[in-house]
Amino acid sequence: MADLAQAQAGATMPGQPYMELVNVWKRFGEGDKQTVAVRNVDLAIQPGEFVTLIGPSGCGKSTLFNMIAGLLPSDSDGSILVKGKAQQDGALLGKVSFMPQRDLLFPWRTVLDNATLALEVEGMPKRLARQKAEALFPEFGLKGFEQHYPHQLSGGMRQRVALMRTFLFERDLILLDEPFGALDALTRSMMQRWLLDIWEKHRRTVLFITHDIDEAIFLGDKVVVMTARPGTIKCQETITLPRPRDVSVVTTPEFMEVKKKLLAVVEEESLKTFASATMRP
Amino acid sequence: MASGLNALRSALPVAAALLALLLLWQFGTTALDVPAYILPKPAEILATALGRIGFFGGELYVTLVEAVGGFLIGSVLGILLAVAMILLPVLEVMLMPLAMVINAVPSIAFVPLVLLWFGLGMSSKIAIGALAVVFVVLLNLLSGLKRPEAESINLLRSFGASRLGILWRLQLPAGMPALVTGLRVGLARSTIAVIVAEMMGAYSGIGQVIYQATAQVDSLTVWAAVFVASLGSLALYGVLVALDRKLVWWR
Amino acid sequence: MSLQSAVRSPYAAVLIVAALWLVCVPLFSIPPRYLPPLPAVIADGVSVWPDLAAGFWRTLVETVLGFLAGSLLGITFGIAFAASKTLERAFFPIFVALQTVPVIAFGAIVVIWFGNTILAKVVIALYLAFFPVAVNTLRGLEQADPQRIALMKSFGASRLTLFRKLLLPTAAPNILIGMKLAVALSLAGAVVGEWFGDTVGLGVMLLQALYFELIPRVWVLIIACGALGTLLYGALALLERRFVWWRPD
Amino acid sequence: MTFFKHGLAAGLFAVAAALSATAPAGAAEPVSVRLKWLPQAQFAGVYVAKAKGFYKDAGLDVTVNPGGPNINVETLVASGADTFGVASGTEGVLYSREKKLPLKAIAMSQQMTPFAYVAYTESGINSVKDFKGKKVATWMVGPQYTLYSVLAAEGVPQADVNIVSQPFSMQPFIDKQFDVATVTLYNELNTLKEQGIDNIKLFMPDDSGVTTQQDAIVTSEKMIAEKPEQVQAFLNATLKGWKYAFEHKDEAVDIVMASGPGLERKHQELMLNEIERLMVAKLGTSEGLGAIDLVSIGKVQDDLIKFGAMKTPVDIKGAFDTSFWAKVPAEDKKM
Repeated sequence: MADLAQAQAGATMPGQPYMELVNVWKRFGEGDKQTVAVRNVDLAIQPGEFVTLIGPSGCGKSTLFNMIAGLLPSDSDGSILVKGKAQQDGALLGKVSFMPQRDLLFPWRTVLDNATLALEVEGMPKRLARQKAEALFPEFGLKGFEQHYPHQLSGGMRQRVALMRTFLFERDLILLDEPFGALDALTRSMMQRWLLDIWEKHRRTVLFITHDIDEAIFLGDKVVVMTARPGTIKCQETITLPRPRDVSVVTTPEFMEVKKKLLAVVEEESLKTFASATMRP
Repeated sequence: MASGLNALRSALPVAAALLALLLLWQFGTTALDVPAYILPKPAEILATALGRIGFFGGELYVTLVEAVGGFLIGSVLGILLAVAMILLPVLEVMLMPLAMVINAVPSIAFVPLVLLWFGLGMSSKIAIGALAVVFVVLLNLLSGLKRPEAESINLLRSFGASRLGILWRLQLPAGMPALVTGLRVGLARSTIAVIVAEMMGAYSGIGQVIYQATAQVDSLTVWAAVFVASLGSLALYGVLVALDRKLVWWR
Repeated sequence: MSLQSAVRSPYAAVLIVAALWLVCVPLFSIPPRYLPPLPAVIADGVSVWPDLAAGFWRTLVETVLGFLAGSLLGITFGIAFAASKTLERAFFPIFVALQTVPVIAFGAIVVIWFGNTILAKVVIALYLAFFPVAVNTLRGLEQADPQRIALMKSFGASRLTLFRKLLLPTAAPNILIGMKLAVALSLAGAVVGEWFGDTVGLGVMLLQALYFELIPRVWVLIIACGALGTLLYGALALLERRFVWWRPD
Repeated sequence: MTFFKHGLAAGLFAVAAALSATAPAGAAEPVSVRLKWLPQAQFAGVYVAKAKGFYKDAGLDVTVNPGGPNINVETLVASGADTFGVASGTEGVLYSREKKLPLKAIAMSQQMTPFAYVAYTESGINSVKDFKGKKVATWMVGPQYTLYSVLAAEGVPQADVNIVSQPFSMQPFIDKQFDVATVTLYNELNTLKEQGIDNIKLFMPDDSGVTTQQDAIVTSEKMIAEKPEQVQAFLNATLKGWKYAFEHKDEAVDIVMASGPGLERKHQELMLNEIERLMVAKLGTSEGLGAIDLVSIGKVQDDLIKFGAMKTPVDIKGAFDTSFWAKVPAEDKKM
């Protein structure tokens, strides 16, 4: 799988970003009622890079994500390029491995069949898809739960099933929308480390949304901060912390320094959102 | 073993309640000397039903064939309509208000027309049975198909799933519980509609038995026929409940 | 916007159907016994207008009374079943069985027991209406989240308060679903009830139309029943929008 | 019985009475009459007697309750839910007595069999004997026994005739799905005429010597025992109503039209004419309206037993009480 990812990544020209957002806008409604959700976003994601994105709640992160996943067309003044090629409306569907905030497991499918969902949609024969998924079960800590139904699993396990579903849908770019948002702190930090292990093994390009600064720094090669609505990119911070990272990295001075800097930015943006929300008539 | 015991335990209250009701009925009618033409005693009804079991069985068979036939046709039509409306939202906008209005008309109001169109044979009963089912199934399934949130649909879209793929993998399974509810309501309705239509005009069937027995002041036969009809539709209902467990296995 | 289209579309649909009816009957020369021409139906409706209006009103009253009584009884049973598992186990299956009994078989008995008044129709409407309400009330009450119940209890809520502030609102959307089913059944009950020896009502007219083979009249009555049912359903939907504005989770 | 009298039913009837209470009727006794079908000219006498105040003059406050499918008049009268009834007819009264319903017939409205058999003129069917090998439709809710009697009287074996169940609609006959169909003279025959079908021939059971009187006026044994004067008053006024109806047909149809919703006047006029024909036939003229023909009733019972519709014969004199009819003043019943 890693070979495959590298082979695909190899198709990009050296130095060329895997995905590039150029002046991306999204407006809803018309005339007086128009609201701008996303404004003038420029962002480049290199192949194999782990990019984390933070911003105050309601800043348009999810709108941005939906556009990258191809679920929502971006406004015509900008463009989304993949390997240098502009993507028309809907062209991105099926090209990005997307994991929404909630696990969205189907209650009528077993864990195994939930994991193979994307493969089935692709048209892979069920037997083959299952074989492929079964191989990943130990790695995702789900061995022995293949035939369980989602309602029999804990929140962390459900999230891992959803992640496995995303991983099995082998695309160059993985979009993760606050995947650990609903988990408790302990489970979450375990999941973070585990995600890094997996990522390091497979080296896929990841764009990860979160509202947790620690998480963003701990996971990312690059942290992108979005502003309050209308969302745009306020700053980008490259994280140079060595990999592989473990829990101890969180207490290093380098980490603290980055965190302090980002915290200030995010705080400022959050205050803006809060103020505008409370001042609304 | 344990499950058998459990089944027994859950069946006990209803058995007790039924027995109590029957005893109250039996002894109440005896004590108050209620004549059979007003309310026969359960023992007499049972004796009448058992005494002509072949006759009642044959008539019930006709009624059940009509009810099940109508139910199946109506269900398939309802399911097809719901699927068509989900795939082609224009259809929903156009047909839904009409479906709501027709659904608001009691299906018995169509009995006169159906009898004129399809005659007195089984086909008119099947038609009225189907009519009684189709809109219940349509309305329930449609709301079930719409149950999945946009997020789940988006997830499948991001996997590159087509409209049909989304329907098959997400909306249909998610709509199953609602469909089953619709089927249950529909089955009860189709049985009753068929019996009513049989009363209004038929060659045979439980409804016709009830009608003829009423005309000939034979109240025991009326009650026995009703008793047999209820047993029959309860049996159908049981089949559907079992089917429910198969269709909605994950609950 | 959505309200506008919601209001507009039913009328549009009715107009389209009317237009199709108007055009298709002469176009395909459909025999009147299958589908009489729309003008004939309208003319027949006009010719019996006073009777039709009186019948509409009477059937409406019967339906509403039976529906209200049935809903009340259904909610009561639903609450009782939710409160006592034994009660549910004992009587729920019997109620299911009762649903399969064709009431129409008992015309004479209904009249003997309940007389020839409006009460007989109300009772039949009630009989048909109460079950869906009971089932849905039960299901709705069962949906109450144990954590929320615990929360209410931690506030020191009494059983009654718990019921009024949490359980009933939680069950409300389900109860309304049951009531929407019940309103159609009440109408059917009222119409059938009128077959047991009444002089006024849509059911009486339907019966007469059937036996005199007045096909245009049958269509007039089907349309009247449809209008009545839609009216009641619409009123209920309005009520729903007023009282259950939140979405169940 | 007692339970219903004193319990639920009594209470509900009180409500019913309160709801349907008419003007304070002085000393008039509240009673009810249950018809075998919906309001129509078939019951013109009853409606006229009420509208013209004949009942009131007789000291009765009568509520007219229509019937319907699955309403059994005999049961309602026997149970006391209704005081009087215009019940099915000879057969219905016999069945009821066999089933021990405590009721009696006190008059018979229709003096000849109201059923007849119709065939198209070009069908080649010229007599009942020609029914052999033909598809003959009749109603299987009682009238089939009349057909059996007619066939027996004409010496046609039942097995030689293809007898099928007839719907309430005449459409299959119009579509020529049946060779012969059954009509009532006062209703289906008129329906055929209204649809412009007159190339038909009629075969009347009475021509084959089969008479079954229909539309029995019944009341409970209890009424006869406890309030015979009310029974007499009701019968007198009802027959007077019929007489008046036949003498003032336009007015009678007006009264009927006002009693039921959505009736067609033309159809009701035709019906009243036919009903008159049936009621004044035979004993209806010689003896008077409502006469009870015990001889024909005896024959019907014999046939019902022969065809297996009844198991044991009932005492005809006990089932059909002629004493009240005998006491009806001649000016009320003689046309």
